[in-house]
Amino acid sequence: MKSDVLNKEEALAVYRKLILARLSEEKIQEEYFKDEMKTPVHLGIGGEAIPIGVCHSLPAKSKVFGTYRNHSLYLTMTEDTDGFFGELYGKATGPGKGKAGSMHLSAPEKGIMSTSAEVGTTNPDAFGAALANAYRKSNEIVTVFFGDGAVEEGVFWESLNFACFRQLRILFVCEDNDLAIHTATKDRQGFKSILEAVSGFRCHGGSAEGNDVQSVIKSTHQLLKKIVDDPKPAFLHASYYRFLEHVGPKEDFNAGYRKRPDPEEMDRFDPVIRFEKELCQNGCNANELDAIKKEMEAKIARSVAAAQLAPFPAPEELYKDVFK
Amino acid sequence: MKSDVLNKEEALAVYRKLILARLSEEKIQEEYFKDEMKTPVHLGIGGEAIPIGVCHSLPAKSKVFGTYRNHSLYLTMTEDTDGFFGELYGKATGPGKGKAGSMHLSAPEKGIMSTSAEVGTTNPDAFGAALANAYRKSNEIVTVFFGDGAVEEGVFWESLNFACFRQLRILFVCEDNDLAIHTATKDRQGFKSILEAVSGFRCHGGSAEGNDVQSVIKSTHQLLKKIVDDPKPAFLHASYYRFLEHVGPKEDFNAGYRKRPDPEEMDRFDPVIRFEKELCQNGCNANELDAIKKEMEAKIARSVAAAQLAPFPAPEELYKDVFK
Amino acid sequence: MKNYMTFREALSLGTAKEMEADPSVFVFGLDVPDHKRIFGSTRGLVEKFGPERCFGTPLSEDAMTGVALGAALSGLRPIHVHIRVDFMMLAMNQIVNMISNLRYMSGGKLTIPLVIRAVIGRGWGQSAQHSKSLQGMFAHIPGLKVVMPTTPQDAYSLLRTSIRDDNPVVFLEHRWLYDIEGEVDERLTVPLGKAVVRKKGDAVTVVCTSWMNVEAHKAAEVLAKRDVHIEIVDVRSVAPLDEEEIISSVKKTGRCIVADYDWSYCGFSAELASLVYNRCFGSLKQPVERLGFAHVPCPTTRPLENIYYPSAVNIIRTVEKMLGLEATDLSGESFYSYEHNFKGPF
Amino acid sequence: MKNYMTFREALSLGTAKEMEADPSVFVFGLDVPDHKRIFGSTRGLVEKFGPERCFGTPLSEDAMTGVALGAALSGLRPIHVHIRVDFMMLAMNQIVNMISNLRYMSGGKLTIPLVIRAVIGRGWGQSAQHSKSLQGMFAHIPGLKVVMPTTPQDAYSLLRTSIRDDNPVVFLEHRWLYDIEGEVDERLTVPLGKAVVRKKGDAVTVVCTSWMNVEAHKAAEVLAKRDVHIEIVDVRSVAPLDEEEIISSVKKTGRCIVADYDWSYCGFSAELASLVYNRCFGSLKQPVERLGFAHVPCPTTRPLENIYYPSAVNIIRTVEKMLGLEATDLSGESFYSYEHNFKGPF
Ligand SMILES: Cc1ncc(C[n+]2csc(CCOP(=O)(O)OP(=O)(O)O)c2C)c(N)n1
Ligand SMILES: Cc1ncc(C[n+]2csc(CCOP(=O)(O)OP(=O)(O)O)c2C)c(N)n1
Ligand SMILES: [Mg+2]
Ligand SMILES: [Mg+2]
Repeated sequence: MKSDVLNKEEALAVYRKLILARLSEEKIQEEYFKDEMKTPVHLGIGGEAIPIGVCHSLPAKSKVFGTYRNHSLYLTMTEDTDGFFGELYGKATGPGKGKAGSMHLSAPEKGIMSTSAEVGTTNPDAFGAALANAYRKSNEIVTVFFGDGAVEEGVFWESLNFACFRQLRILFVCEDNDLAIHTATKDRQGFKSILEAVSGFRCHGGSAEGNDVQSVIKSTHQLLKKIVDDPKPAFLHASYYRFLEHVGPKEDFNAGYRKRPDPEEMDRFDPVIRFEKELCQNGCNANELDAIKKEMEAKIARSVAAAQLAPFPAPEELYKDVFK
Repeated sequence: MKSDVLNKEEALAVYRKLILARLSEEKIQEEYFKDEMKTPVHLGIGGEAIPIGVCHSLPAKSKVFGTYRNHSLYLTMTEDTDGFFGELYGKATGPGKGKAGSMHLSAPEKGIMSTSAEVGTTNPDAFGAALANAYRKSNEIVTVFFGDGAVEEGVFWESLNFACFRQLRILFVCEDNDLAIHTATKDRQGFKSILEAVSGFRCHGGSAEGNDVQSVIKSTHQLLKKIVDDPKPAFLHASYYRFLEHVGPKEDFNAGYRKRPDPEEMDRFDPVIRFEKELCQNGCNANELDAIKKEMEAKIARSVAAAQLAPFPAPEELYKDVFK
Repeated sequence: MKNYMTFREALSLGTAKEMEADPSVFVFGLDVPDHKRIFGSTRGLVEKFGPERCFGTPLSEDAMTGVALGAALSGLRPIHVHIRVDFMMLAMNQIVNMISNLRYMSGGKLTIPLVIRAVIGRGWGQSAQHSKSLQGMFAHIPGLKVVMPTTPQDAYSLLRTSIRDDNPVVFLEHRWLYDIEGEVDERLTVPLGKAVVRKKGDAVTVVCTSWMNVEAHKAAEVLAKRDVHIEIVDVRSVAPLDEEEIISSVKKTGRCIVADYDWSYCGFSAELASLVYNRCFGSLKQPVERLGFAHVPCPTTRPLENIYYPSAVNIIRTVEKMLGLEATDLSGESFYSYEHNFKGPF
Repeated sequence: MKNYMTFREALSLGTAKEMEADPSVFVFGLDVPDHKRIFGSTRGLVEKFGPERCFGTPLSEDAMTGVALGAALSGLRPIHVHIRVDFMMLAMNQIVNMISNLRYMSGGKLTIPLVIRAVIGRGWGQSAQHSKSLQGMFAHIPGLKVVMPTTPQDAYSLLRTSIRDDNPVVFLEHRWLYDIEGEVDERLTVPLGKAVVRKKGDAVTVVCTSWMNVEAHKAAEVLAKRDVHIEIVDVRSVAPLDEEEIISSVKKTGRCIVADYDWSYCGFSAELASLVYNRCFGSLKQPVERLGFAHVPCPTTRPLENIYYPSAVNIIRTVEKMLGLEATDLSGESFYSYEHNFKGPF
């Protein structure tokens, strides 16, 4: 298992992923209005530290499952901006050949098994993968990401019960932005906190500051250790602030359901700014970060250009990939 | 609200219901082998005290919802043995005109709204009825009965969350026989106890000895009081011993999944024997009980005879009652 | 009172009228009262009727459907809204095992006045999980009524009728129809179970559900230039079905295209085709043609999506084939397309 | 090796064979390993393969279906068993929104070798919640295969083929078929997608699913006494469908009865009828007749249940009507009936 204290090299590797995710989504914001990305986009700006911190902590070849808000997860697992933008532009070069779109990115060969636009739906699928590990006497740990809204779906509880009953090695990660579309948690939930609500089940629990990648790494690390020491499911709760509208490239602070945070709050919410500060305090210099940023910008620009030029799937693709 | 200490008259009224339920089901055991009751029967022998104790404590006109193991519930709410046996024999005189059978007894005019053979399915329906009460600013309390197995269905948690979030006046009653068909709770559940598992939700909780009708009445009474004082859902957990096979009229101790309790245990598990003992210790004499038993026997015999003679629904009934 | 309005406005208006008329009517569902108001179709309701009668829910489709049922059993008249029909798959137990059965199993004692509204069809690359229709699946289940309005008038009138109906009604609204404008006569009542001839013609009867009506009108316009006049029948009510209106049109034209907005295999399209063959046995000039979704999951990318969905072009080509006409040059025509009428992200 | 065995034994045997051949095959579901063993159809498996490969579950159909999917994605080959198809309504989200789509959405990267077995049909007054079939509903969804065996040989061979198939297969078994006995050749492979003529005849083609084959055989026996010989085609695979076998039979006889064990409206029965009309256009001597469940929820009481379900008598009467024969006296015939063959309580 990896250490939960990042050395410089690791820290920069994490930063690289954070910035790749952030800049990729900012690129989407820039390009989306041209109406060439014909797929709904659920941007994760503000929440990148959770998938990136968790996946950093996972052993290589771990399997993960996620939701439609999957860009950071896909990019951190694959670093494949070519495929990513290919899929967003609906091109044959996307991992789903354009059939998937933004909401269903997957790259099983890299461990990101499936992501779904039906809230809560990949939870039990992840437990099936965890069951498969148990079946094969493998100690690998499967991870599943889901929002605070998914916890209201019955299948979450069914899955939790099953995983706890079978004592599967699985890490639940609740990415809690206190919102389901435009509805706050308090207007949807009948329990005090999700950690308390799951505490009656036979699993480990822990929480992290979802806007602080080091906090996420630390908590993940602790929970993974608990799973190893006492094999049963572990539940990680991480809060973060969603900067943008639920779906689409814009802010929506004028919609009325929440107010715009003041600038300092914004900065505090922002996992990239936060991590940059810490990196600079801990011996990295601005040039190093800038170099990474530039590199990622260039990578993204190349991928976007390639995606724009790439062919759409041929008409006969419509009928392919239904059955093996 | 009724008192939770029974005076003699009340005690005998409760006894009457217990014995009506017990003798009705024993009658089914007697008759079933003739293959005239062409409906699966899920007998509740051993568990009668739960619906009877709870319903005794409910204010008049309360609405209840239940499961396929509904005989005691139906009989305690209606005392309608004519309809009961009519339905079991598939006759036009049944409350469902024979279309329902044993698993779907209902008598909305008497408060028993619906009972279902899909495990867990009437839970949310009951919450809809509770929502209707809230909508009409009525303080009535809706009650829903379900087994320990139903707790594993996602809809249980969705319903619990909704009821707790809306702070509906509803009484959950978990009739826990530690079995789902032939599978023990420990082979199905990932939490220590159901009361602990729901304790993270904003509801009242309590338990009762399900084979002791006075314990059920006491606990129900306490929970109803809590709902009145602090309106939110209440969860009653009551354990009991299922004497017979899951479905059908027989014992199945030789099936291998559990062993036959010794005779003293049996007696302790039996809510009728237990209540009889207490009644006799508290000033009732055997003759009084015997008279009630005789009266109920006669009532049942009359209803069975009537049901056997009653007509089947006419063929055109097949197409009726689909739409209003 | 006649008014020109959009389909979405007609839905809000119809709901408001029924909520005014009957205090037992309420509307609820995920996102129903938020600022987007289900694409604007519940606009004004929470302001007018308050949060008791217009409210959101947790993400719990199964339980919320049960809640709707329980409220209906208790004498209320719930309208439960799903922003995508796909989410109803989570509620199939309540729908198929309870809502459709309970009246029957209670020997007619229980009454279930319940409307389930759901949005169907295309959006902005909605993929396989946000794009279904499923009218055939619901209509297959006895005990459910299934309604598909196409015009603002029908959105208004059929929704009102559905709310007044004492039985469970699944009410399916195509995402793109929300923008359609038309005249709405507020006094006009449309009963369930009535199809309507939308356009008279003699060449071929095109029986349409939902959005396919729009495509058929475009096809009619193009074909009319060659003096080919198709008759368009809008089914409106998938269950119960108005056999007579459909059959009398096909008897007149002798040719039938079923243009159902759904997968064809084992769907409503099959039922319609089988019905037409049966009732017009020996009098059809040609086999019935069936147009529907390609029998694959819905792809996201536009070029595949465009051939996945049936369109005016398919109708034109099918009519030409049936009539033995050469394929006309369509390059000058402008068909409905996202590019001009509909933007993302949802 | 040929053996005489029951349908239930054939199912256990087929499962055991595949579990022996491939360690990634496992079977699970509610009550799968209890002493009743899903009406005996999973007998011997837990003893032979242990509780890792044959196990029960909590009551959580939705999650357990997801678990099956997740295991299949991970390279295992799960068989998920439901003692009643009705319970699959709780799993429709996984089935319709995930299992059927995931391969497509992943551009062919994910593979889902998964069998969902479910029991359909009548028991002992099973009512509206334990009696459905729903093959048409599943077949309507692209990405699913749907299989309905009738004979012990097919139970054995089609189950083995389904387990080996790399795609999701819904495998529907009629409750009453479990007792049917027949010869099973263990080496015989039956591919998915092949119908079979069960009985040759010239008068009318009766296309049957599942239990309707048994009813059709009885009808054939009765009709043969009057020298009327029906041809019986067992569909076996609802999706993919063997059009050729069916059509070539109807082309020969010129008459077709679709006897589908399900509701007819918008179901597989409609698809079959529409197909037959289409492919035999102009050559049918009469309209296709469709037999299926009455379009109501299933009643519990026997006299109504008996007319709810289609039977040999319905087939006989329909054949007589089609051929213009007088209705024969059936009073001397003994038809399949619960009274002699099947007892309660389940
Ligand atoms: C089963 C289902 N129900 C409803 C929706 C509509 N919907 C899409 S996203 C969403 C909110 C989900 O909130 P959460 O799980 O917290 O994730 P977040 O969007 O905040 O990341 C809803 C209700 C859906 N996609 N799937
Ligand atoms: C949704 C659903 N899944 C499975 C079944 C099959 N089944 C019938 S009863 C039962 C056990 C239920 O156990 P519990 O809820 O504890 O009730 P009990 O029978 O013990 O009263 C099961 C699994 C069903 N009827 N409905
Ligand atoms: Mg959220
Ligand atoms: Mg139990």
